[in-house]
Amino acid sequence: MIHNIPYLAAVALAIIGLYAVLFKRNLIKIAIGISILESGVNLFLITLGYRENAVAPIYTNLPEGTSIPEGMTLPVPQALTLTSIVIGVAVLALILSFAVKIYQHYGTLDSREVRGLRK
Amino acid sequence: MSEPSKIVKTIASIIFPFTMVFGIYVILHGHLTPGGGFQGGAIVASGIVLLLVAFGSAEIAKRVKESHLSILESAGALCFISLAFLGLFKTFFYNFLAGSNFIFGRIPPFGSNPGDMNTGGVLPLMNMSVGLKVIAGLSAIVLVLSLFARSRKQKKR
Amino acid sequence: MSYVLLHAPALLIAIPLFAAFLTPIIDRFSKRARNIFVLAVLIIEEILMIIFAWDVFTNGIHIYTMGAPNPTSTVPLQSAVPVRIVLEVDGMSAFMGLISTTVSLAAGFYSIAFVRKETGQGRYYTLLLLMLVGMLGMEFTGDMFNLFVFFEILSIASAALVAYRSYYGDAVEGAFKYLIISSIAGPMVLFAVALLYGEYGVLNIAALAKAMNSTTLDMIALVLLISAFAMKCGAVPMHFWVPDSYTVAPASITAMLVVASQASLYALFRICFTLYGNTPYVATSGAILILFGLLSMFIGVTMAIPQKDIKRLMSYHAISQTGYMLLGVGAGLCLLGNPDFSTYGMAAMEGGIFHIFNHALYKGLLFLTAGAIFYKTKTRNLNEIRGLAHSMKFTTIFFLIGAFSIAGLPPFNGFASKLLIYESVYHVNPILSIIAMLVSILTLASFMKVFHSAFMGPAMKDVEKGEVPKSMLFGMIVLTAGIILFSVAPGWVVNHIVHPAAQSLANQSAYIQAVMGD
Amino acid sequence: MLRTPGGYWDPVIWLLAFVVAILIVYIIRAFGRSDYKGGEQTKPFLSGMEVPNEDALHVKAGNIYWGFMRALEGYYDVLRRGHTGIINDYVAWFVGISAILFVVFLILGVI
Repeated sequence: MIHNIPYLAAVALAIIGLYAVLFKRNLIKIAIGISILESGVNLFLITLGYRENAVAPIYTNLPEGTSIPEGMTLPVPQALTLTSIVIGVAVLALILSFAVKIYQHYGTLDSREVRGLRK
Repeated sequence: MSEPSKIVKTIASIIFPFTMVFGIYVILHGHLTPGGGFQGGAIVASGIVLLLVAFGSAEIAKRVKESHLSILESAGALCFISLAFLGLFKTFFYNFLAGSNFIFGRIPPFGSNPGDMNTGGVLPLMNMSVGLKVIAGLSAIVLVLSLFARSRKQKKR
Repeated sequence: MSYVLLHAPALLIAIPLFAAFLTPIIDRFSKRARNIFVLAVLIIEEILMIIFAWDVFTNGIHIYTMGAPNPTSTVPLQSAVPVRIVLEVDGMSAFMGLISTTVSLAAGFYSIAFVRKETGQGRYYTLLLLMLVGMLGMEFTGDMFNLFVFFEILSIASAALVAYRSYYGDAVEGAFKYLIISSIAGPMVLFAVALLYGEYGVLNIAALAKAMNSTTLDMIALVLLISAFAMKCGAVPMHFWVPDSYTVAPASITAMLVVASQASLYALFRICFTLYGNTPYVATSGAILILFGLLSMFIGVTMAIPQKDIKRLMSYHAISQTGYMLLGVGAGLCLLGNPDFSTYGMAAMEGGIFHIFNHALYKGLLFLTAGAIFYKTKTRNLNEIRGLAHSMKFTTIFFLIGAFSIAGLPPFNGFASKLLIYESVYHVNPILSIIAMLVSILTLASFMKVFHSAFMGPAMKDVEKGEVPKSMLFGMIVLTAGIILFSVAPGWVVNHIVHPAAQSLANQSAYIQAVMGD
Repeated sequence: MLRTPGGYWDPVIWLLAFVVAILIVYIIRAFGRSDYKGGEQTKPFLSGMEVPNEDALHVKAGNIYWGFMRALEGYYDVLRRGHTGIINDYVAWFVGISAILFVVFLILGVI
């Protein structure tokens, strides 16, 4: 049971993020929701690569007596997570700059009023 | 918004060099320890954000131009892709420096070791170029966003 | 030559990536040099892609392993599975690559005059090239995670370009909606990739397809992948972002966005056919694609009829035409493994895939003509424009060719692909082909509305006379030439380009064998 | 020539047929009186009322297919209500469709 907690946390984070995107009307809060959703997926990826009592998969100053590679965590999910974080940073920066521009043009951040394109 | 107090400015000036050194350490040792181009670049950029908070975006924008940062960013990306192109005599992204006894060319020992800077082939070089790109890119993002907010405030007045 | 062909998959992605970051540096010295540089890169891409695609169509799948001592050594010595980053180009990938490079070439030429008066053109061309990188990457990759990475590169570059004219409030709004939608779809794709990785420990599509054993987790991953990519290709009822972002983007970018959506469509097909090709979910996913296709066709076209904004009208047609592709290929997916597949299933897939290329050509052309109208009149509202045929003769001709082609009037290429779809889908269910024909008629009706209100009638008084600049005309000529070529020789095109693509999509074992060896 | 499951399609033959049809039309036209130059009969006729100028005759885009839209008013009302333009709704549709697909696959997987 205790091993499943990270997975539950990942799903909980994803659901919180989706909740924010679905029900919060403020564009900044939507951006926060997307960020939380991404964190949930990142946590899920990291958890996939975890082994109990394992060390980081780096040879520099590896503790003596570590069995290679069984005593190490999987490096691939960590690389994937890092890539996903980088993409997340870019997306978040772009969303926030759009939000600033929208506020300049519309004078509001309410998603119900930002719909000049309807019809 | 009132001007940050003298304490903030002094502490920021003291911490800034340490942030720089730590960030550059993380970039340079990316192939040996946890970290690498993106992480180190983010640390350096956070140092620049610290200055931005302490001294205000107008002060920073006078010294660092956004256009210069974007040139730096392109240069970092170009270095990265050029390194990938240099491996093209075998395959794209081929690590042509590893094991060549040239710069970063030593073969690392298998298993636990104290760490040797002179290994990794093109990886440290790629880390550096990614670090350059991330420093420039993240700083430019923060700078532009803060200038955005400032220009709005002026319009309101 | 063989050296270039060997490295072509990597070069096709790397050259525009390199050029994208070189563009802002050249831009500092000379605007003219930058334009010539970007066009040169796009032309090189087009030529390289044609040569490479021809090789793929005749000689089969190309494999490229990044960073390996040898491009074809996919599986390392000590390992049983591919651990390196593998590019895998089969007929379908090459076909999609051909579409992407052709439309980017047209959009590149068109942009020269179209954005001449804007600021920040260096960034515009950087992002244009990055869009090409994202599309080609999505189409060439043989790796689930890189599919996600290129998907996100494509989304970010497109969103930034949609907001290019950010002095219009609605441009930023459209870009914001596009970006939120893609950044919801992105983590969902990543979640599915993580589920597959957690289960099988590999990311390579071929290795995953070989190991696939249809557990509940695989089913969840399939659901997430289908819904995310269906949303990004604009299938009804997840199409709401399409009109919003297509309308406000600069016209050249809208033409690119059509192809970007088709890259997601390609990912959808690749996942259904190759990744989940031998699971029991095939027939169900085929039925779902057909359902998406029907909804998209009908709701897309009926929403297009009352529109007053010319580009919004055309973007609803983009949704509607995507429905044809989903219908044709979905019918093929339904029949996969059936004895009927070799006759009707294959024809349905050929129709759907042929329609992808046709759609990119004529919809790209129509969006470019809409941009030409906007360039002259500074409005997209159909109520305010009329009589443009008096001064813009070439644009009128291009518009008519595009409109006849999208409506499926003989002898244009739209008719050839629609004919294949009508005939073959009729054997799945006659209702499907009746609806497809009805949608075609409604398409013609709504384009006659555009033609009547924009080009017919007395000339506008406050619009300067004359045709749009030459570079814009040349961009349209590139696409028109493609339409005419495909119209005159549909049989040759289907036999030599479309058939290998459909064949490679249906042939899952060849895709796996190319990477895994045995 | 494109072979389809039920037949074939060749644009060249179609174009030839088109040219032949145009030739026939031209021949029939040639039977007409060549000295006819138009007059009262070629003018627009509006139930005897005065014909307005060209600008007013042009039908605007908003008025084309007015009857079609009027006839399908209920259908268009439903569609218009769906297109709210709120970003939250766009995401809600995505989540809803994912849930429906999940249920569909679950049911078909059990059977």
